Amino acid sequence: MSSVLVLALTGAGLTLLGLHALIVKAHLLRKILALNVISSGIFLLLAGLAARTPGGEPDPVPQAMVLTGIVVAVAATALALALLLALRSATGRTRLDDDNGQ
Amino acid sequence: MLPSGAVWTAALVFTPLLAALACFLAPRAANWIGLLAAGLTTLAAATMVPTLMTDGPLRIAVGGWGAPLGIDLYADGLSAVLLLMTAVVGLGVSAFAPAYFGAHPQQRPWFWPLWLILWAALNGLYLSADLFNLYVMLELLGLSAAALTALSGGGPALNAAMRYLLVSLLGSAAYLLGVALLYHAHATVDIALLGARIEPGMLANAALAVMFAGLMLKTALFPFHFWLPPAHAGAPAPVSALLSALVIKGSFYLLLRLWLDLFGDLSRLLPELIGVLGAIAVLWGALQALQQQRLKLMIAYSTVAQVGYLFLAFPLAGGLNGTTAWRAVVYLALAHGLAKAAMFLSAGALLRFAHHDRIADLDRAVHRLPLTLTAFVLAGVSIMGLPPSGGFVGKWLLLEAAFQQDRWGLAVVVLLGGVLAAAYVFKVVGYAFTPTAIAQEGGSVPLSMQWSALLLALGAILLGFAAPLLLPLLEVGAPFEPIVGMPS
Amino acid sequence: MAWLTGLPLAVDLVLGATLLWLAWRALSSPDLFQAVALFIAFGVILGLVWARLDAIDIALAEIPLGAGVTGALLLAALSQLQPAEVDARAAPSATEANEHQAGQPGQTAETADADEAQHKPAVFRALLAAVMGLLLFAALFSLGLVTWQLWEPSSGLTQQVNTHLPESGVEHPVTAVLLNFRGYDTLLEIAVLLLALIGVWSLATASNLGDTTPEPVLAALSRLLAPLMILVAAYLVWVGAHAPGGAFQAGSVLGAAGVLLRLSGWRLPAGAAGWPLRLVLALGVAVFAFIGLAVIGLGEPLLGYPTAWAKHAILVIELAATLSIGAILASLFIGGRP
Amino acid sequence: MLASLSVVLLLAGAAFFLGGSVGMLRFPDVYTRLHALTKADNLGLGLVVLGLMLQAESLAAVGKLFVIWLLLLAASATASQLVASWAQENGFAPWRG
Repeated sequence: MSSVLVLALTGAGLTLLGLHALIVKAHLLRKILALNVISSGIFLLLAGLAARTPGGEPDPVPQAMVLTGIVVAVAATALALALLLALRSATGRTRLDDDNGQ
Repeated sequence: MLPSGAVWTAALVFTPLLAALACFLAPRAANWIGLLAAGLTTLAAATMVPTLMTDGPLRIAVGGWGAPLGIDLYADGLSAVLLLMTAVVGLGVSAFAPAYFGAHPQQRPWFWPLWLILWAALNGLYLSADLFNLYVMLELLGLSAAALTALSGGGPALNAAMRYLLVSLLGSAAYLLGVALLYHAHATVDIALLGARIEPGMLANAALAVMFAGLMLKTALFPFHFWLPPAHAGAPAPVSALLSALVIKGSFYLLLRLWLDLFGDLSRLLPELIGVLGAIAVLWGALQALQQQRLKLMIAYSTVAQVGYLFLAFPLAGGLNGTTAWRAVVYLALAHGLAKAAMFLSAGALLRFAHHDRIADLDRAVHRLPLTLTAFVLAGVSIMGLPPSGGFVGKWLLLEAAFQQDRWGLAVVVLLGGVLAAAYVFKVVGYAFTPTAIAQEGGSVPLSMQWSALLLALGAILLGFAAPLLLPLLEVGAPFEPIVGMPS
Repeated sequence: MAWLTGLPLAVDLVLGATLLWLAWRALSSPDLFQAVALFIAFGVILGLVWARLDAIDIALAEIPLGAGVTGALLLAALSQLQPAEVDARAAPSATEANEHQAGQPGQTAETADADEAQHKPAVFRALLAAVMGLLLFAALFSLGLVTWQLWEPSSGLTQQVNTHLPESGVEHPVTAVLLNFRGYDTLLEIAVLLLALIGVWSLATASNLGDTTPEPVLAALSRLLAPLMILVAAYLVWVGAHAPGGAFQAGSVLGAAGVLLRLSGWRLPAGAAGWPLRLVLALGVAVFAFIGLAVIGLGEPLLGYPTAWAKHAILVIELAATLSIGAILASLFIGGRP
Repeated sequence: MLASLSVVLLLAGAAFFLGGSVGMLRFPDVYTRLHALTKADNLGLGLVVLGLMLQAESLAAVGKLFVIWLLLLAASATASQLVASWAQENGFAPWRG
């Protein structure tokens, strides 16, 4: 049992690692990677804890939720990458422009 | 015979969703399909009102399973008024869009499916009682909103859309983390069941922290507002109207629901903190709006300020007559939706006329576009909170709650925010009466664009008279009463 | 599988540490190509972790979707961005090198991130980094503590799912949750995929992939693999009713087949690139919604298939969804409008 | 008997994988590294698959394992061919002593 806890805690670590990179890294491709790491960490937490059922058969509901989440993450990544390419062809930049009013 | 609750709830989500598919399949007929869908969705929202008033709040088990195994839909007065506001604004923007995109034909075939999916997501959000289903709705909402922001292309819009997308994804990820914690603690994601099972403790606090952080980011509460002005100002006018009037209300509604049904008793400190942030947002957003040279940026900063008002209810809710504060901010949210949509649509009409939105160069626009300027001023009246507008009713209720609890600081913020709003609205009106040195040649503006803005602005005013009708509707299912204290 | 659960703690520690190390390297390695390659490796290891957690369904989706499709999308985007990144590698002062150093406050401030460093003094930056590090550690600590607190056996909704499994029309619990108990989520999830494609098409004007002549060996392999992959996809849909598998796993295999065919030089016939393609793309949501709404006419609730033909309804929905998901994923990879 | 033969085969396969990985890390250029990867790993994979076949519960499982082996052979051969021809086109000279 406790060995699966290790993986759930890994999920927590991945989430924070991704959050750090999302804030610190400027390149947009890196930010997109960071968001994917964040969601992977949350999925690991969500479905990892599903393995703590007493019977040994994991809870199918969080597993189905993670499947949904993976598909949503792929969709979001595809849209973000397309936006990045459009931004790059319009402005030549691959990072966000910070000086628009704020 | 009126259709049953099951039918109109299904219609509210599936009419726009299927119409989006139809627009995708037949892009040439997109205008007609979109308008038809807007009409039908508004009709579904309207039929919901009598059903709710007679039968009370509605709970539907999708697939017949029922929570916690299945997903439940739930509609009470709070969902109903927001669904109605979405329908009215949606209808207005849909009426504005064909003429607007007539001048941008390459954007039109994409606007319709994206907007209709956004509408389906909003309706689904207001109807859902299931935290994970709400996550999917949030993602549907965020992705469609970001894609719409990028619609006009060009560096600034794409930059704003990219930032918006990243913020939106981070916000929903934080929300999902909270859902994961709550599910594993209480074996359900149904809001009502969770409300009965949740207990104060570290886990509830952690879920509250991540979910509120994520949703406040999405709602653009100060200091998380940094992404909003470029996104709302850079998008095409009808999209700006949707983003400012509708999209941020979606995440605000979810915040409100979570607070009312799950987290309300957990913290004494957090509501005060949220109230302070709201107050800063009201004043800072209005001051920024006052300094803007561009009309659309000014309206966007005004949204930052108006979002601040919505959060002033949190510190008041726990005190004497606290439910009045909730009623007040919901009313403000409705009024802001109608008025802000009208303002952005007016700005769109002005842009079409003058090909720019520099406030200082409006050059007697009031003589050339009287309808549009009337719309702008009427919307401004509601934003300022002058009688008899919807904004006035909201602010009046908010002041009433503040006075009853002797929260003079909050009352001063409410009044000062109104004065500042008057300043930036009249700045625009002033320039619209002033001739500039070089007279401008304006293009013609289709009447459908002007009238849709004017009707929405009139709606914001009429909302002030509609209080006797809307406030009872809002009470259906007693959304603001504490669940524990309900008489059995 | 009994011996798997008996595996020592060490395996999980190694897997967890590998995941953290791969994620950290993917987010900090100076070369973007390397970062993407490491991220794909991260996805594959994550797939192993899912298998380790007895989440075979997720593993079957994670590897083709999380590692495969996401990796392919990242690589395709990177090849478009490439010219600038090559420059960056040649000149250390350019974008990527800066970005690398921005994450390491210990390095000299002069060469650090150009956007940030020139506005703010080094002390301020160090302070900011310290505060952020502290906050992140506090967050990690509390999240870890909460996870620890949750660590007591709990069956969640397992009982409820098992009780109602016979009424669901399928025998595999995850498929029952996805297609029946929480089918509403799944319907909207396919809509999210379609929405992403509409968004991508609204941004792009031309096809993103260049029309280079394909490698003959790749072309030969693709022609060999594509029919096999279609067969595998069909098998996955069918097997999903009683074992791990289903529309999303099958759809991602189908999408990969589309990507391979495209890479080997195959093009959609001109007549099929218009509304026939769009029809296939929209089919999943349309069929799912149609069946979900049609049952209301029979007096059932929304998306409530009568038990008698739930099995068939789910199979039809899954087939339509598989076709759409495959087509959407392949179109997302290709990028531009056909 | 079968079980111990299977273990021997699995260990031998793992040894080849290890050798291939060391080769990939230590060999001087892209072409020799490809050699290490494809040759040693394909053989290692063959041994692992053979070892697993001995433990399989049914004939169908044996068939599936065999198909997996064939597919991976084809995929790794194609991938290494693509990498090598890309390297050649982009002027990566082979290592000469």
